[in-house]
Amino acid sequence: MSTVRSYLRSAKSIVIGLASIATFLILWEAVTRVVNSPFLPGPYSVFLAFIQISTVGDIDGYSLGWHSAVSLYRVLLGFLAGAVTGIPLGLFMGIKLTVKDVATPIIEPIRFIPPIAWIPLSIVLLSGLTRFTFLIWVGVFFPVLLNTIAGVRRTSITLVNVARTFGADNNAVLRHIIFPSALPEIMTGLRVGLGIGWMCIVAAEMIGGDPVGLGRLILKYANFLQIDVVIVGMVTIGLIGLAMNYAILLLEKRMFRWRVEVTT
Amino acid sequence: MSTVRSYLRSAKSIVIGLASIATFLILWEAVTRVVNSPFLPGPYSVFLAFIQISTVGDIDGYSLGWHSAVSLYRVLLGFLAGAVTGIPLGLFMGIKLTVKDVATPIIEPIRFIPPIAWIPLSIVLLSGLTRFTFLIWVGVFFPVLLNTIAGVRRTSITLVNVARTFGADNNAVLRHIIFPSALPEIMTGLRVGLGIGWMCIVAAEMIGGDPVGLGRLILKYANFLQIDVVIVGMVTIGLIGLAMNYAILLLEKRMFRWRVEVTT
Amino acid sequence: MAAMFTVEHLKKSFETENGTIDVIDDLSLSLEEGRFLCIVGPSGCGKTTLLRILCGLDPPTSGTILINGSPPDPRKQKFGVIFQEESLLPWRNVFNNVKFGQEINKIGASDEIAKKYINLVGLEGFENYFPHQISGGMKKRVAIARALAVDPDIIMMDEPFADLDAQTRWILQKELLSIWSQLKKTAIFITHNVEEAVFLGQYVAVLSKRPAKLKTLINIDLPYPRSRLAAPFISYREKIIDLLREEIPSIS
Amino acid sequence: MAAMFTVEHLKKSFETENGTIDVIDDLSLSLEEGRFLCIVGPSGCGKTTLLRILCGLDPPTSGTILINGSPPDPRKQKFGVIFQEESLLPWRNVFNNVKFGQEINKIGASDEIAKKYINLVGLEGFENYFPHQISGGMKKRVAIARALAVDPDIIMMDEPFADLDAQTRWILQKELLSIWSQLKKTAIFITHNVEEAVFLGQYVAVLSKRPAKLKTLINIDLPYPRSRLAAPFISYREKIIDLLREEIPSIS
Amino acid sequence: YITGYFTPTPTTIRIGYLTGDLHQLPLHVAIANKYFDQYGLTVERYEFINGPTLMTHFVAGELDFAYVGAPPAITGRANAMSVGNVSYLPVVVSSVNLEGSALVVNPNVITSVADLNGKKIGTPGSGTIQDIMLSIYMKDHNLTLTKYPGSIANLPLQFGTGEIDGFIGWETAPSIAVINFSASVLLTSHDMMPNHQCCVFVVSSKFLAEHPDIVTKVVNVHNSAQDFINAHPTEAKQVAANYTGLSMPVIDMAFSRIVYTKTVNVDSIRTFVSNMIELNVIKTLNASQVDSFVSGFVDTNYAITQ
Ligand SMILES: Nc1ncnc2c1ncn2[C@@H]1O[C@H](COP(=O)(O)OP(=O)(O)OP(=O)(O)O)[C@@H](O)[C@H]1O
Ligand SMILES: Nc1ncnc2c1ncn2[C@@H]1O[C@H](COP(=O)(O)OP(=O)(O)OP(=O)(O)O)[C@@H](O)[C@H]1O
Ligand SMILES: [Mg+2]
Ligand SMILES: [Mg+2]
Repeated sequence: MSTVRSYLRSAKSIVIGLASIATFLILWEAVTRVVNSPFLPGPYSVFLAFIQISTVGDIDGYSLGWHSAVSLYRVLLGFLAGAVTGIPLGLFMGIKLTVKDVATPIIEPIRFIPPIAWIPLSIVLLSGLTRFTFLIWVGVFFPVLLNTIAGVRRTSITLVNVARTFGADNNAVLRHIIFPSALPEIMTGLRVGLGIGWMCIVAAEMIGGDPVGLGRLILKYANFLQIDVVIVGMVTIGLIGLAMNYAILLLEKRMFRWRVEVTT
Repeated sequence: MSTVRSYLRSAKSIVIGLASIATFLILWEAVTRVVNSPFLPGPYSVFLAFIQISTVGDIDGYSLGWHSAVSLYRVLLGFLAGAVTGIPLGLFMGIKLTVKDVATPIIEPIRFIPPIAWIPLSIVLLSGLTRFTFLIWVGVFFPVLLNTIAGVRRTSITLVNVARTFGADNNAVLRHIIFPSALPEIMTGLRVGLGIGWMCIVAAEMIGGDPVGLGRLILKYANFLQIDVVIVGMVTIGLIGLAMNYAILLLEKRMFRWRVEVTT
Repeated sequence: MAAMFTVEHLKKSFETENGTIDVIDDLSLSLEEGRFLCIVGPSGCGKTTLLRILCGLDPPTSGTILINGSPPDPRKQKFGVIFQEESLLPWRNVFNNVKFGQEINKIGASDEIAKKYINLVGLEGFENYFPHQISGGMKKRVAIARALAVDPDIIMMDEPFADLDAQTRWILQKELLSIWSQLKKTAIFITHNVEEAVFLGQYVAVLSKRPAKLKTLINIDLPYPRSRLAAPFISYREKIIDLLREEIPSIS
Repeated sequence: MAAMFTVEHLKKSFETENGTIDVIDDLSLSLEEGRFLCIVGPSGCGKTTLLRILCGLDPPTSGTILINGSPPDPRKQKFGVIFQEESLLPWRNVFNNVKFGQEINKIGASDEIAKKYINLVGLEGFENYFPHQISGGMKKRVAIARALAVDPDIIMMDEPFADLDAQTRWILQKELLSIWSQLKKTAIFITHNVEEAVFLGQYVAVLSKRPAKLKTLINIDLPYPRSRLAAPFISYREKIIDLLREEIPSIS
Repeated sequence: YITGYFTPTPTTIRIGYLTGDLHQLPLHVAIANKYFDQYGLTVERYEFINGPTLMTHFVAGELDFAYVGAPPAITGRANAMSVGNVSYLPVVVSSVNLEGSALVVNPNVITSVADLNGKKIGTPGSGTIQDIMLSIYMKDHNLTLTKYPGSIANLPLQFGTGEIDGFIGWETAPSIAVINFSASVLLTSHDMMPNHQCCVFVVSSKFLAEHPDIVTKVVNVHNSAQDFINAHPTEAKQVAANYTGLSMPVIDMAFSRIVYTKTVNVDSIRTFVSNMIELNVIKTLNASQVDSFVSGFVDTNYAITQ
């Protein structure tokens, strides 16, 4: 695509994006006025709370930046753990029926268990940062795993055969054919997993400790029934997630230049 | 594959499955003995608690079957809502760049927000069963959406062209080419979404009301520090999830007979 | 109902990361209703690109294409297109692949017609096979059956017989001619086989190497059925081969 | 280092939901080192299936295949295989597709050799193009370059030239013969083009219709380079065409 | 009763309470002893996982009565008033209990109040009574310790793994820690803030205005239950054991630290409100509004105050 056209296209999508956000804010304000509940603050009071928490800090004196940094660190660790375990296991479960037979009956039931339910056990069995990592991992691992398996299944048998006739062993087939071919699904798995990882942050941060982290911020102010700050926490999580997602998307764009995509 | 061979294969995988579960139980018992904490019950005491809750019921007199039925109902509603919204929106976001541009800036940040953070707002804005449905939906929708979009992207442009030259309009292309072609990813999205939906059950059941539902059971007994019952809740969720997953897998198997799958 | 093609000053280029590549350059051509045009040209010259533009899949960079006076649009004109690459729906078996065109066309999918064309291409007994269970030539034949089963007004084929053995090829060539002559469709047929072009076409368009221009348009003035061994047939063939030879750089 | 093939009582059948389909039935064949064998047979008879078994991708249902005394195994013998279907890695550009075989082979991917074969098949300038940006014939040529670039001991090709125009085809036929005769590789070449079979092969195996048996093995006793217009050439060609005609049911 | 004429008198009332909270025993005693039936009332029970969630439902009009901690009731009321949404304000009509919390510690590490310096002490969440009480106590005694806010269910576990050196929490968590992890009680909430109000019994302002007669009945039921608990502790403990599933030793110990009383400690409530304003837990009130807020919050027509 010519640079001019792709430039216009991204300009257009930014404009559309801003317009949708504006519409969303207006709708939000309208609903707030209609419902008139102390627990449904409008965008403006959320904005004020945002300023307050970012500059002055919360009641314990932690600023929004610090909350964000701590949670980001925890989520990143869990995300990495999820990727590092989910992708290889997914590849092996995808290609080796034996691995799948062994792993499925253990993994499958586990993947439905809510992260909060893991808290007691994680307190007993783990300590410190590993607990946070574990509870985020619970959210990241399974989407990555299932999508990786799905990606492996998409692999063209012809391409595997090509590699084999050139003398590829299982390893080379995995590296040169199955992995690149499953990569789009793996990336989707990572993006979904990132979302679920962030979703698990409140569960993870329910574990006691320093009252810091965006999940803690949300819990704390939910306790005070100050929903405006709760929403500040939600929006901050949303924005950080958005930024991380965008980074992955940029990476994807570079990686998948070779794909022809369908649009109508 | 011949029926004899596929019969042998599934017999083998059942044996392997049972063996892995046995290994898992033994490991669990071993860890229990090593850690020796009153809050890490072994498989046997969990089994006893299981019998207790299923036959006698919990402290409020609700039996495990009832807890399961209520949660299952809530999860199914949320799951249906997630599928019914996620698949069509995913298809449209996949093929219509404008839809994508409008929806992305609103949807993307939302997908990182923890379900628990939605509780105050869901109480204010929704009522009754729709609250549960919404909180489960939050977990189901995004995996389904992202996987559907990924599936659309996988569609072979040649097949779309075939349909077009036969005079297909966008609708027919969607129905006859893009949807069936994206179906494997959509099914993966549904399976991932089902898992996340179940994961959200504790958050959903934090909403007040009758103390019934597997999430409530877990919360209740976590408060009493009776971890064996917490684990009964976790295992029950795992087993129900497993059964639902298995049903989807059977469906997949029927649907994707046409695929050649890679194994090594 | 057949159709009339007019192509005027057609240009097509693609933007790639390696710059712009011109594929078709100022190609003009017209074809009356019910005629059979074969297109030959060196590999990579732009034949497939031309076909895609003619059936409305790709827009030209400049120039116009009109079919009966309006731009190509498969929702208005009934095309029967056979692609060069594999184009079966992997999730449908042979029978349902053949029915696919009819379903889209809303002409009421008819099992009998599907069956008829499956038999025509010699695939009886394979109706329930999925694409991955049949051979390369069989896949091509399914695509041919699918295209013919919609009873198209315009037949456009991109090397439909390339994967077939000579014998099967000849049989299908004859079938194609008989369908075309009975129903007077307009046919555009891309091939690498010059003999095939001379056997089938009323006209043979010889394209230059990329960017494709119309090098020569030859009127094959021979009555059907043609004999491949007749002297005028061979002389047409040799003439076209000579024209092509001028275009193909001696690679290596 | 070339190789010697022995195929004995080979049988192959597939289990499908529609029952068992016999594809190869009691086929025996042997081929000395460094020989060039062409295989012809009706579409769907089992040629591709045979090739897949010969290069170790599929196990036979019964019978034995030995290459130099051991079963086919691409990790031990160096194959250069060209598949009938599209087989380029879509995420690699032309250049890296050609290098792919070398990388797998651990013979040290050499940019020069890759470049040499890209030029041989006439694709200089398209090194950075992705498969979806090149034409059908160009894709086939990339696959040919890739197979040759590993300097294989055994060349196995499944209709490699089917998508190419006659001129390009002739050029590549000559190149193939020259590579083969210089390095004395063993070559197995499936084609639908009988002329091509007679032009290239020391032997032409004519297969029966499915289930494939060896109908006749013809020794083409002509020196290279062969002239397509010479009388013995034409008589070999006609003989094979006649043999094939017996096998192909008059479809329709 | 003009309003009673227009609105048919309900016989079914909706009561919210917290999961497994021993403080809220009067409700369970009233149910077990069928006091509601005696007044012709049917109870719909709504269980909540914590006070704030309960209050969110309450202010949305989904409950008529609630057993809830004083601080969530205060924040709930303050927040609702701030947006002019005054239909479903919580109004205190009786006391549930006083005190009932304790600071338990690892006796190997901490034996005196001075030992608390520099230790990690868990609390059941920022802004809970216990958290606030600990802050005040720290300030008054010039202590510096690291507060580890968590959730009540996890505190004994974290204590058990040695991650924290002690915690402050409401019963039965302290007793569980004592019995399962040989913790010792360093301070009870009685030591820290004598007679502080803990849980309160509230009615929604709308229900109060429309059905004062029923409120009277319900308060009578509640008060009878309180009397019963104080008169028959053994039977009351059995009810507690049935509805928490906890062992009798735990219940015994916890019971000894909970003061079940009908009398609302208004001073204590006033202290909470002031502290919460000071700590910014309540942003919608200022110090001068405390008295008027508290007089609206506690309805002395029903509640016995001291
Ligand atoms: N996986 C499979 N399952 C069932 N049948 C199969 C399978 N693979 C091949 N066949 C059948 O085997 C027969 C021979 O196929 P094959 O691809 O070997 O033919 P071919 O000689 O290469 O034909 P062509 O010249 O058209 O490429 C066909 O009838 C096909 O339907
Ligand atoms: N999407 C694209 N982007 C860039 N270049 C393209 C694209 N599609 C086709 N081309 C180029 O256009 C030229 C013509 O391609 P086309 O497929 O039309 O050739 P063809 O005449 O059909 O060849 P063949 O006989 O080998 O099928 C080729 O050089 C190819 O690289
Ligand atoms: Mg082409
Ligand atoms: Mg074949």
